[in-house]
Amino acid sequence: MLKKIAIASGKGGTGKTTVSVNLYYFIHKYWTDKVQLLDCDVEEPNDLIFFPEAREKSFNVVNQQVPKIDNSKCTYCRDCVEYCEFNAIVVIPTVKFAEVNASLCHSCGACLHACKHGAMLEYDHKIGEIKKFDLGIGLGLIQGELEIGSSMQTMLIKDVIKEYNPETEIVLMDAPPGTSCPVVTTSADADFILLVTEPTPFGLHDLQLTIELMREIHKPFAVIINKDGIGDGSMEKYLEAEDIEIIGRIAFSKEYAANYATGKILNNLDETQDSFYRNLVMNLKEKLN
Amino acid sequence: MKIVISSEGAEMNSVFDLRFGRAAYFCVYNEESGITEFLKNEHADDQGGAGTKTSEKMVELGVQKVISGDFGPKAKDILERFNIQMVILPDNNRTVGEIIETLKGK
Amino acid sequence: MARKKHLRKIVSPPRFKSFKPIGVTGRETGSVDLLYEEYEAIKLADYDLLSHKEASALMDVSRATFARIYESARRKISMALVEIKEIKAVFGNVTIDESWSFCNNCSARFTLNTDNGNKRCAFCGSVNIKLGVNK
Amino acid sequence: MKEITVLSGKGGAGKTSITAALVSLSERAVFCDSDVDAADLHLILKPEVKESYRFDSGYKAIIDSVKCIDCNICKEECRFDAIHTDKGFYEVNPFQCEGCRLCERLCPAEAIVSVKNENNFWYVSNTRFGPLVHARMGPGEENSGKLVTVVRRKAREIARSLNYDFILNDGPPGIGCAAISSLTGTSGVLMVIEPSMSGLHDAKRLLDLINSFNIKSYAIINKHDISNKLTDEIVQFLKNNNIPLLGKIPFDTMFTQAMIEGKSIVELYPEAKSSKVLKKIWDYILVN
Repeated sequence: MLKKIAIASGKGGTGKTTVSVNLYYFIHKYWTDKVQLLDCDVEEPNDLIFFPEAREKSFNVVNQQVPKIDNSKCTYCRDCVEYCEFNAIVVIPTVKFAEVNASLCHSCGACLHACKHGAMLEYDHKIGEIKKFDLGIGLGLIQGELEIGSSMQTMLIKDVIKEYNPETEIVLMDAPPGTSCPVVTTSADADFILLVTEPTPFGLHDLQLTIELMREIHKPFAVIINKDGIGDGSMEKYLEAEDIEIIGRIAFSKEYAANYATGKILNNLDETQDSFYRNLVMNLKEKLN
Repeated sequence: MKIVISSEGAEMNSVFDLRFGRAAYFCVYNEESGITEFLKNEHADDQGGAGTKTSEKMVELGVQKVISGDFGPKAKDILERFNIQMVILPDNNRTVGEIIETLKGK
Repeated sequence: MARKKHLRKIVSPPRFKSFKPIGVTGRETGSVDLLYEEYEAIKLADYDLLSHKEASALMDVSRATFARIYESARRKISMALVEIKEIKAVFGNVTIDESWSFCNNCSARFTLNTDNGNKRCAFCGSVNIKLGVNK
Repeated sequence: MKEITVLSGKGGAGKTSITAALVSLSERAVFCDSDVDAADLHLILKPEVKESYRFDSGYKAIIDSVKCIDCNICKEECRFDAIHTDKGFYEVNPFQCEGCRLCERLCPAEAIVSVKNENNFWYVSNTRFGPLVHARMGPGEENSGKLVTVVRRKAREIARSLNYDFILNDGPPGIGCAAISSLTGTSGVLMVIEPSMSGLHDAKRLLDLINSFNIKSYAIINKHDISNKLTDEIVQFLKNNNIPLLGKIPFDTMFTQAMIEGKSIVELYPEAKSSKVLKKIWDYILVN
């Protein structure tokens, strides 16, 4: 049975990527080798850094449909400009100038309906790439990479999510930070969401925003406290009062941070981490079955 | 020549606005007649594409020179294509009136 | 966002926006974008008849870079002629930052304009200006 | 007037903690939290809200099921799959709606209206260090460069009316629209870089962005002792790009301690090594 788990966090730098990468490894070890990792942080995909032996398997370009104005048919009536909510169309009748700015276009198709003269055509405009990697274990990594300057994160994430291998039993989705649209897109498709947080006042504040969001989109979730031990007790108090499950705690270790920094987290696993992730995997298995 | 200066208010003693696309007002100064006119920037609060729309407006107005604090890539692209000169002034709280005085004295 | 490139000095910008083929009715033929620096390379090498060495020195790039720009310009122009495409002069993209000049007198930065002399500051009128600086 | 924005590219590099420290060192300055998606600066500055404003962002469509004639045109034409019929009637999922208003325009029964989002607020407050302008975005809202612009404009206005000549801006993570809005027209960007592979990667992307504007930048390496190898790489990267490195701050649990106390590290531990480095950095920014 296919299950999808999203790993999210409000604040950046709480360890979302670390948890995603480790979970991939340990789900493979203790649950099933039909596991796949999707890096949905398309603005800054970082998961790959932790798999130095990854081999690129395939690669495809993701396009959005962007309209183009056929100047031989355009009457410069500005109807399309009126329809476009994103200010992506420039029409200057006095100098007979009409053009679509692809980087502002959301591909909604409204201008095609607006134009009565058949002057709107559509063509492919690249918004990013999807790359698939063989990681040696499991079914591998799929990552989306947004072109710098494009604002079509959501569309690219949707495409990344569709790409998983049909044999997969567990899909792990590493979500972008924050609580805005791209996070919703990633989480909307998940069966369960792991929220990675750190027990500091900033971490708590951003977690509260994320939880508000999870409740609005009606998704089951649990919290992983990373860097456990660095803060005070207000995180626990909040989670207890709100009756939110803490599914795991990762103790803070400077040594671990150093391994993370150089991209070597999977080479230096000790006994404590192994048992931590084994428990987490078992816990998730029970929850999702 | 028509010159536009981005401005935070609609008066000669208003401070010049460092942003172009999201400037609050534009002062249109006609060099030949010496007449100035302030226009409210309808796109200052748009969700996106303010620079593009404002540049479109400049072309429509027949402006030849725009003075502001910075120009985004999209605004620059359009202004350049219509041969509108861009001038970036350093930020030192100059008023629109002072800028026009400098232009007159040149 | 284009990566910042080494400055290419341009003496004068192209004085056209585009060349369009005529006599090809009813058919959309497309266009090629001739960059600012490509125009300059063609002008220096094929119009002013400078050697690549002299031209690259004028544009403040290495000879290899000059050769690459020049080659790309020729390819675009030949493609336009054979495939009947419009040639657009493009100021944008990588050359975008090089089109700014700086006034040593009032610290204003400004773009060049094909209609005026470009010898004076567009704001204070001083002649003490530096062309082709980074924005 | 001088306006400095603190940015990092990567989240969690310590941007807000460092901004807070600089705030507590400043005199006669206005502060601005441009990280509107996950604003945290107020947790340390403890603002007392003086004025609050509602901020309208994009449109969201709403279908009036009484007027709806089930023609299916909206569902067919919506390119964002935002219209659903699972509940037996047509409805819009607001999180998927991009606000393009096409459905509203095509609906033959005029059953669709678009309303402005009213989930976002921004505030002008007093803090123990000076005025703060900050905002709160509703969850699931689109990252908004416009809200950043509004917040920054107000900060300038306040600085001018008080005759202050310094604005300090806590910027958003990433290199998208909100980051661009937080740096245009400022006098400098202070980059906070963490010595990790992702920190360096993101700093490079951030610098590409800064370079496309005419803005001075300086850098701080935070938690420099986490990886000496990467710190060296970053130092080299900054040197190659002619960016002054203002200081290296060690990994320091005092930052968290101060955060818990709701104070900046400089306030709580003025004698700590990190605080001394930060003071030096602040002095440099003031005169450069």
